Amino acid sequence: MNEEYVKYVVEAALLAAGRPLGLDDLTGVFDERDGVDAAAVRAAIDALRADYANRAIQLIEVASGFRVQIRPAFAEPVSKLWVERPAKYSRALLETLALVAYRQPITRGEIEQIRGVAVNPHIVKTLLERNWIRVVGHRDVPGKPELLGTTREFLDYFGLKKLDDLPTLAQLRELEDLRVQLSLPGADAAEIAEPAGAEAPAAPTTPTDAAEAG
Amino acid sequence: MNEEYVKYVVEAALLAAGRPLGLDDLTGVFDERDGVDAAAVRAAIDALRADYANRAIQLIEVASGFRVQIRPAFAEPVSKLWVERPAKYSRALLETLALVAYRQPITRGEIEQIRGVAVNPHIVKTLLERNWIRVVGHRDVPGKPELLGTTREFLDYFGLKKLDDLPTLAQLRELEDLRVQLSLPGADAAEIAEPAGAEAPAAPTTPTDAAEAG
Amino acid sequence: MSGADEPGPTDPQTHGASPAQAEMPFAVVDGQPITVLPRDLYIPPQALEVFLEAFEGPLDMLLYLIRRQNLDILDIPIAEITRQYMRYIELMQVLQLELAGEYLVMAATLAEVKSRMLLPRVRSDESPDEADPRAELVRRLQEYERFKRAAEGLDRMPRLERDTWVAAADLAGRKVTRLPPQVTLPEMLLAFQEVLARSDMFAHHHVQREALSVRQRMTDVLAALETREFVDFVRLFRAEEGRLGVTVTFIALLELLREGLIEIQQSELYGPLHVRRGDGRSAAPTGAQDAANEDNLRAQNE
Repeated sequence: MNEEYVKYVVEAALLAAGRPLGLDDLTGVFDERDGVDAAAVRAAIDALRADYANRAIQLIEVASGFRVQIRPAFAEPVSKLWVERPAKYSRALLETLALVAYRQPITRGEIEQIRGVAVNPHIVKTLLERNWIRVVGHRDVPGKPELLGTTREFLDYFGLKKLDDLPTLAQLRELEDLRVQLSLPGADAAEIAEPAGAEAPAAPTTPTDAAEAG
Repeated sequence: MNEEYVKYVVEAALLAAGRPLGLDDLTGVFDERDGVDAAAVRAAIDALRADYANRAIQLIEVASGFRVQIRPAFAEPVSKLWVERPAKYSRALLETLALVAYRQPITRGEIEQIRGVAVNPHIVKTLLERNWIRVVGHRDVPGKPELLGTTREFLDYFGLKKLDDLPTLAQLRELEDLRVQLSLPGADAAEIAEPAGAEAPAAPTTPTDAAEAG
Repeated sequence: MSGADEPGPTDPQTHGASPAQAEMPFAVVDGQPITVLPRDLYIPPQALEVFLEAFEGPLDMLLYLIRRQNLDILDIPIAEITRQYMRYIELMQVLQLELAGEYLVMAATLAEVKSRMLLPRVRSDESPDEADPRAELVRRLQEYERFKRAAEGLDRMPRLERDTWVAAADLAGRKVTRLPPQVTLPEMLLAFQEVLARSDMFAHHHVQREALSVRQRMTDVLAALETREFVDFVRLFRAEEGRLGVTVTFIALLELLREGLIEIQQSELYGPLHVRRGDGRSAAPTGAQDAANEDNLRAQNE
């Protein structure tokens, strides 16, 4: 089968589908007689990636497959197509989502424990409705609280292939480590404290600023 | 403004919009300071058209503006992304098929005689289209009814090397044993019976089904 | 730039960081930085409400107090932080903001840690952390801060509909491919079994073995005789199939002959035989009805 043909059909399929496509979906598009296998499709994907290198679109792999999307660097002009501003999510929602993502499976109680405040039921409802989180089971303790986890849609939405692709969580520093560090000059530039200078003024101000800072 | 930049932003806008875009929409995407006017956008569109010349996508102008679409010549492979889940074959079809297999060459009249009901022409048509049966001749009686027989594809589909591999009538008599022997998979039946009508986006298992069929 | 030791006014980094432990100005009024809230409210209550509501709970507020002063989270001056925290709590109460219970719980925790800090400390080498009354509070603050940062990180990630959009092209006149249903062999056999049970042919069936190979061969021979041309009789046999194969073909030919589906001609005595499709002159059954009867008959005979 002509490589160019395979490449262009793969491109057309990705653009027509409106959803991420797996290798199975993409090989399934070809006639069996054409003998286009997963390897040929992969080669086509790589070729398209190279074609798009300098363009405003890009081909990425997310949890449910491959998709073509607008390169985030071009978000500014493209976003002008829509009058409405994209949804901003509150810190409370993002913190809850982050806890579910990094600590799953996790109960509401455990989220409350870490955040130090009650979980707003609206937030959990919103996350469930957006299909970013789901109930994955129940913890075997009195009350059988629901265990929450993230979904494939969550990964797709944030352009991730797997959970491991999330930025790594900062490490906890031990109280004792610090006493040692503090005795050394310049030791206060440890990881958590690192953006402290920028953090202090940015944190409170107004809710709008807080959201933008995030 | 860099012509390449204008071209790629126009492309990204057309692909992201999900609707045809007019010249106004497209010029509006650029920062005013960039001084990208309708003429520049038109030039970008012409350049994109040329870029797409040999591809499976094309840029066309419709009443409400410009849009990128799949070239009609490529609609056929791309359409395979939307697959309808199969319904289950009727009992009548399976009986007809079994009679053709065991009694070939056989006419419709003979099938009707044994089954005690008229053969639905759709059933024979379906079996012929599926390439499981074929017309092998005509019986030399008034009306010259078609004689039906099974095909090599029929044997392949059911994993038979030759017709003799089908259980004999004597074996078929012990139906209860047969059920056990062939370990009639309840799971398979359930899979076949899955709701029809769901389109491919909801049915990512389609290629697997096809593979199982082979 | 006025001088090397005089930080430029446009450099916020040095501006904010210079006196390490000094409070960040809470507000700037007439160019004067205000670091301590006056007793009388000088900020419009609404602005303060917005300010206070920006906290995501007591941990967030504590973290703010600590970060605001560039303090190290692991070495919090607990007395001072507690004093500031209480001031905010009072303010929230004055403003009659809905004060979540968690804020008061935290106030109590801070008071307790403060009082324990005043007691003489016994430091054991085995568990130094337990010796510091602040340890649990610090652990919670750190843990919260990790996820606060994780949330910020999440928010920075390019996401659909804000930083990127799925690229899509129209497919006009899209049609849905219908997959043919799947059938398993047992399904078909069960269907056949049912037909047999329904028709009486099953009851009259006396022969043990259904000669399916003969039936298949009948179909194959008919297919080979597609045109009405004569074919050499011997060409229908394949020697490589052996005695059994030849027999099967022969029986199939006899059966086809009996059904009038083929005719065999011999132009001269002992001459070669030729086979072609029947032309209707043979002793074939004369109707579907008869054909079916014949079928039943055959079933009995087999």
